[in-house]
Amino acid sequence: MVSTLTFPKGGVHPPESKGLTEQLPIQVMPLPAELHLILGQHIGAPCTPTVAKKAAVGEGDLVADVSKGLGVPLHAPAAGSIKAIATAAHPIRVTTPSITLAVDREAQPRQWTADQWQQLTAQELLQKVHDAGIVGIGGAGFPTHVKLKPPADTPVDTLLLNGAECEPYITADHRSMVEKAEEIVEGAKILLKILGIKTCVVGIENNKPDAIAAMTAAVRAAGGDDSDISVVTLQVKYPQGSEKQLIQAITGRKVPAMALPSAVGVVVHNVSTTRAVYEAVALGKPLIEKVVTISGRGIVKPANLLVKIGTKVSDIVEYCGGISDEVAKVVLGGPMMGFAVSTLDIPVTKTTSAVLFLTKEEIDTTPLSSCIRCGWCLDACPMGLEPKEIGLYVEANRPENTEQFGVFECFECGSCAYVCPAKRPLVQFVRLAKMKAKRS
Amino acid sequence: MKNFLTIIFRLTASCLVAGLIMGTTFVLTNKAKKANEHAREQKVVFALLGYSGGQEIPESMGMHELYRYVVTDGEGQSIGYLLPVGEHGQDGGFSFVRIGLDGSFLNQTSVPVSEENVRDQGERDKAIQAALGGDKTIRFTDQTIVVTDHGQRTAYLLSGKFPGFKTNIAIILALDPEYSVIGLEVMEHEEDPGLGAEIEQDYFKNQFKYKPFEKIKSIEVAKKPMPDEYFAALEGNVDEAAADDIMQQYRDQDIYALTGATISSVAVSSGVKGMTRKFAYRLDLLDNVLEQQQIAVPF
Amino acid sequence: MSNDKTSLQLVTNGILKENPIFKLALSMCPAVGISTTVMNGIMLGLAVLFVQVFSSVTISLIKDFIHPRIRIPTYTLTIATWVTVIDLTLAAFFPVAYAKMGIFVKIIVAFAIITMRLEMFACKETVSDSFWDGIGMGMGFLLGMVTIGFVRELLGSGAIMGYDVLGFKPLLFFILPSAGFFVVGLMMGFFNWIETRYAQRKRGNA
Amino acid sequence: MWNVSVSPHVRSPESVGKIMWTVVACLVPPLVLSIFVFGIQVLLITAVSVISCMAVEAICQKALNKPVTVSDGSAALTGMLMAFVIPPGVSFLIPVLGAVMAIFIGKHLLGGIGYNFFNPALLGRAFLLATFPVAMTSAWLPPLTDGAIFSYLASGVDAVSTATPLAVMKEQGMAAFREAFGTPSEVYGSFFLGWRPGCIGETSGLLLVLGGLYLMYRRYITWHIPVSVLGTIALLTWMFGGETLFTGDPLLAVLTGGALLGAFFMATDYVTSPTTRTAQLIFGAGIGALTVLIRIKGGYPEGVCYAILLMNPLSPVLDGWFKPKRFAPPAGGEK
Amino acid sequence: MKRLIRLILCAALPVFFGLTGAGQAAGLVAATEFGADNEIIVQFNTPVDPAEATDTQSYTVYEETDPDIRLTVSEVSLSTDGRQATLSFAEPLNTSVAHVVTLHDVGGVAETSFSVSKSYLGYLFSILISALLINNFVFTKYLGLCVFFGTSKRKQTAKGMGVVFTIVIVVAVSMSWVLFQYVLKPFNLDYLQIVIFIGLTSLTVQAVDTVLRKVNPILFKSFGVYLVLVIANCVIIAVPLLMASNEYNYFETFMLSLGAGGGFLLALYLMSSVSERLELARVPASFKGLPIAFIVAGQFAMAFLGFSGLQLF
Repeated sequence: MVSTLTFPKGGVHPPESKGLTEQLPIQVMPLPAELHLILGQHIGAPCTPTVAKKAAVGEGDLVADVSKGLGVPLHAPAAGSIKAIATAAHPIRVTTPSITLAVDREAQPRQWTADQWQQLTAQELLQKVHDAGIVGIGGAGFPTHVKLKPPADTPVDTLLLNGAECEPYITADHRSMVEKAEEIVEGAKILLKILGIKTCVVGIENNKPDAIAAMTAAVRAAGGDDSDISVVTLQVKYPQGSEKQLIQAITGRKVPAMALPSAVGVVVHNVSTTRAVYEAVALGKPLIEKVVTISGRGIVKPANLLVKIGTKVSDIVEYCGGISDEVAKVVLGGPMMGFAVSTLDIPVTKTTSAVLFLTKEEIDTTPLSSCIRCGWCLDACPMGLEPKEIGLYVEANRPENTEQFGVFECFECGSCAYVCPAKRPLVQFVRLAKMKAKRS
Repeated sequence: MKNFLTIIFRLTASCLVAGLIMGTTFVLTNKAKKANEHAREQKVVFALLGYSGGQEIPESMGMHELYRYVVTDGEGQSIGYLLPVGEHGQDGGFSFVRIGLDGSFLNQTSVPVSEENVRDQGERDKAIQAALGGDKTIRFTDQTIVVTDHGQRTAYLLSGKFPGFKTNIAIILALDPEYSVIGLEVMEHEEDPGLGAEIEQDYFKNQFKYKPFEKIKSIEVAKKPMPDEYFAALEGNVDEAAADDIMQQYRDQDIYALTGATISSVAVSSGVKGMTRKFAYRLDLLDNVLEQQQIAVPF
Repeated sequence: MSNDKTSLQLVTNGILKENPIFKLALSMCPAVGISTTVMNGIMLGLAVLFVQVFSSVTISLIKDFIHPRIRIPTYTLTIATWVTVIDLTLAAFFPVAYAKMGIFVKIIVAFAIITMRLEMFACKETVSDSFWDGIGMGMGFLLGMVTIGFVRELLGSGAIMGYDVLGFKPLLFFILPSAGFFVVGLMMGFFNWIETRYAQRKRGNA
Repeated sequence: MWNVSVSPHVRSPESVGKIMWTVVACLVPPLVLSIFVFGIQVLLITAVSVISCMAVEAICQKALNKPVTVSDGSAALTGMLMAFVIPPGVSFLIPVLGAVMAIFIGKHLLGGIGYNFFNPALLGRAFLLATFPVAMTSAWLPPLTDGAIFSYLASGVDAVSTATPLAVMKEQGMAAFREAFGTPSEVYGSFFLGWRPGCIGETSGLLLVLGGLYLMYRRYITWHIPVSVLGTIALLTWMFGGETLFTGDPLLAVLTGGALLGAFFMATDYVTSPTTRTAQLIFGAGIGALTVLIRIKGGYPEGVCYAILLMNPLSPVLDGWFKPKRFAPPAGGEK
Repeated sequence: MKRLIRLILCAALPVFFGLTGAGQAAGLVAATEFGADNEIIVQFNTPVDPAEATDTQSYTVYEETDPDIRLTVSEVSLSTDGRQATLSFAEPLNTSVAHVVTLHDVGGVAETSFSVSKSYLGYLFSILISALLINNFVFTKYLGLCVFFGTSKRKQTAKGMGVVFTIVIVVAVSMSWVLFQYVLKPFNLDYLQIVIFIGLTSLTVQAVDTVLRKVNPILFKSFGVYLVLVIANCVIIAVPLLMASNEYNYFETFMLSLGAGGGFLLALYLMSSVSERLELARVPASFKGLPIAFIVAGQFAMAFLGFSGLQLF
């Protein structure tokens, strides 16, 4: 499957390391004893609890809702009772308000009934997406319904489904595409209807031939209506899964800095998000569980697990047979953009795509040295920035001068830091520069 | 307005005072400057002739300066020499002798100029121009000193300038009556220190010493290391007799190039070659004319 | 403004605290260009000393006569006059040394240090204070030049004041003009370092 | 406790040390050949140069209270390159002094690795050339023909000095060149293999090219700088290097002097060369043009070193002029 | 800023082209030039008779300064079309002086003389390049350092200072030339050089200041600050002194001042672009600021040694 489709500038080829979980079918993880539902799951305002302590809830019941601002409601992933509404550990924010749910493991799993979504209007479908609490599963967790309402002045003509999954290790989308291709295609049709357009392109990197085959077959099987869905093969290159790079790779259009994809007539959704949309609209099932890749050489049994939102990493570790002593770093998300955590006592959120247990051999701990101006970061940066200059300015304590290097265009893909032979933490420099430059 | 006038007045006053100070200094120092410059040149010249240090300069020695000019008039170009006339010891004044390009005598004009003023190019040019009349233009080219002892010529001193590696190199060259080199002094140069600048070192410039005219006429530069004994002799590190021996031994050799500064070495040796050859040619012509026309000169 | 400094303080101020070369970093051209020997340093230093003192005294003498609108032109005129005087004198009596210094004597006229002292000091102070200030500044320059010249002559030609002391030429590089930059830069850095060390020790004692 | 440093959590296996030592390794074959061509003292000079550079680096870092990073190989590389551009017959003191200039003044006073503007090795060479003009321009040795690599060490090198091909060409003309080395077509082969007088490192064009190609294969350097340097030298020599226009010998110009060494190993120095491709092409072309200018019109027979030194400070300028193309600037331009 | 540079260029171009016009007079000889070391090449307008043209007796050649000494023509070769003769001499020629060649009885012309010299335009150009690069006033003559170090910290400042300086120096030196040529020299007032030159510079600065203030206040705002500094720059006095001691004519003077100004601009621009990077560097504390600027300037000076001995024409 040779393909030349990719974004032209920058990018790196980190070792894929997907072999650990690539062939493992999605396993359903049994219910844990407790679930921790973080109220601020994603970008936007945190939710406000709508249930009281000790209240009994059923699977899929609303437990928290947005009171104001951008956001989506939160549902109980399983039946049980509210144990506490307090603070809990959070991967980035240290602690955060959350709901603790004592799971009733005896309760019968709820049966989700199929609906005839074709009869609903776009507006009604959109409301369903919102009510199901769907956010972008692959990335920063941007509320999906907002993305489906592009500004009136920038008409959209193409829907892109992001199946690139360019981060090493992660295979959650890959397995979803292989096993649930029909659902994804169905979801795509729902999205097309909401957007009121016909064209949809699914982009998949060519290291997932089985996913490409499954998706192509599903698209062919689902044909017959007037929608125009196609599957394209992309070259393997990181960060292909970044919105701007994917759009450029498939359509050749360039999204200007500080603009949304709709500015060039495109909306991008992750394949897993699409599947969540399908479940929400066609089955009425809110976003309460998701596929998470458990990988790395530090975990005994790597797996692609379907877990309830709020499951603690420690429970997952227990289910996967524990971790070895050699684990040096635990990362939530991919190795390029995920964040390292210091405890396993944290829950899976709607945006967690993987939990990686990396051993010393897999990570690099060489201390940083001076920039030698090799310019490799310039070659690696997909946005055409100069990370070395940003780093030098930050290091010289002048982060406020970095705006000239387009620091705000950086989406922190980590390509620069990956290639840097001086092992400079360029992403960290950029974050610092962003903070300081914003402040000034 | 009053303000303006004050400014003008005060500025003028300051300028006048300043001018006065500078003018006075100029008048006071000008003579000394010329005298010192002449003395410096004189010192080099005597050193070249072998009267260095505290050695007495014999009374009988005379120095006679020849100034060469190119004269252009309606008919073409000719060469003019301003030279002292009369017998040695008496001040016969100066005469401007013009010679055609082919060596034939054209005319002789007496130039009223004092010994003092003749050294100053401006004064000298003015005097010659006045003597020749307005239809001719003159251009000074070079000057030569003829050294005599008891009326006999003992040496010629040539000053010349030629392009070196970087800028012009100015030298004074002393020749004996047979046009063999007596000595060479580098007056000005801006060659690279450690490389071309070595032309002012004894071991380079003394190589020209004793080279006969026949050799100088076709002298070349050899790019090979200088033998140690020759180096010692040139630098004056061996006693005089031995040094003379060695110098004689190498008198028909080419000039050993300075290591790493071949261009400067070649520049000096071809400069010396050119100066000597041209001078020999010209002096023969001049002597010829002086003899034919029976112009009495103190040399 | 009047000052209560003694003549000695004025002189040491110019030599140490406000050394025109190492501290004020003015008139750097000769410090780099011709500081190849101690002798050059002394000659040019004396020339600067002369111009500085005479200009300071002159300006101080005529400070009431100078119209404020033409202050700077008057300074320039004064300096140019004294530079011409020293230039002619050196040319007449020290032709060899003068030839070595090239046009550096003449460009004393454009030295910022002299104008600066006239503007900041001489036009406000008494004649004697201006004299001592001029001496201080000139001496500061002279000593700076001698120091640099000493280092360069010793390292470059193995000699001091023209007398061969080492018997060989250690590093020809130092008599090349480009070395002037390095020597001045290194010495400045070195003096800064000593100063910080000194200040630290003082603070440590206190 | 686990490592919680910021993303990315995986790093490419390359490191500064790996790059530097690889370049050093690429310079070893020319060095070995040089030992066979000029004798064992070449190895000693190189060793002195490398060791003194590393020592000066360690001393500087200790004195400035910085971590000692001698093991990253950058000082060793500087030492190696500096040894490569000095004649094989110089005294052992010379590289030591060069090391002080290169590492202390050229690098650590300016803030250490990454902050220098001039290639330290070449700065060291320029310093040596100014300090020891005679030794640095005349201590060339004729290639050994009998393979007796200890002979110069035993007999001393003073008596056998010779001239480099470029010096002969410049000072004595093409006729003398032919007499000393043979016609250009005859010398291509021997110059390419390394049998000619010259600097320690400029002997074999073949080994230098192979080393450079290996660095390209490893993606440590790109083709831009070497190709533009050598291309410009060849083109301009062809145009102006002969007695009339368009009769110069481009191949000879590339093979002689340090052109190959400079193009592959010195001009490509990361710190002192520009980072964007366009800037690199212009940088290389500038080096080529200055090289030919100095060779034909200048005061030195060989111009690569000074050409690189002259272009080095232009790399910040070029980097400023030729920024990488941004993905897509904000609509309506920068504010 | 750009407009100013363009203005300077526009002023320089006519001078160049005006000079190129002055070629050889029409007639038998079309053009002459120095060939290799010991050759003079003569181009004829019409083919000439080989017998006449290859006879060494048909030519007399002498250096312009030595009309009495004939150079021996050892051989003359004529190109096949009969339009180009190459005169070979026994000895290499001194190409720095003009050579006068006289033809006798060639191509039906009894006698015609012409002078062969290196292109004057090339000579002017070499003065420019020399002042700009080879003898760059900052890096190889070590002048103007105070202002150089003072204004080389920011690129913007450097460009402003360099351009203002170039304009002032060209104007001031031109005026100095007129005054030197027509007042100082004829009246033996050489000793007033320093006062006159510095005075003219002050006058130019004052004039530029006044004119700019009136004509273009915006430009004045950005450049006005540098005007004061121009006067404290030794280069401004060194250039007219150099002009006086070399006895340059106006074109040469113009080129010298343009080169000096341009060289200063170049040095400032290079140093400033380096300085901006240097600010980020971890320079040892004692060396921050001026000391390191000196050391970097020293490294520049070392690199500029590469131009030493460069002879363009």
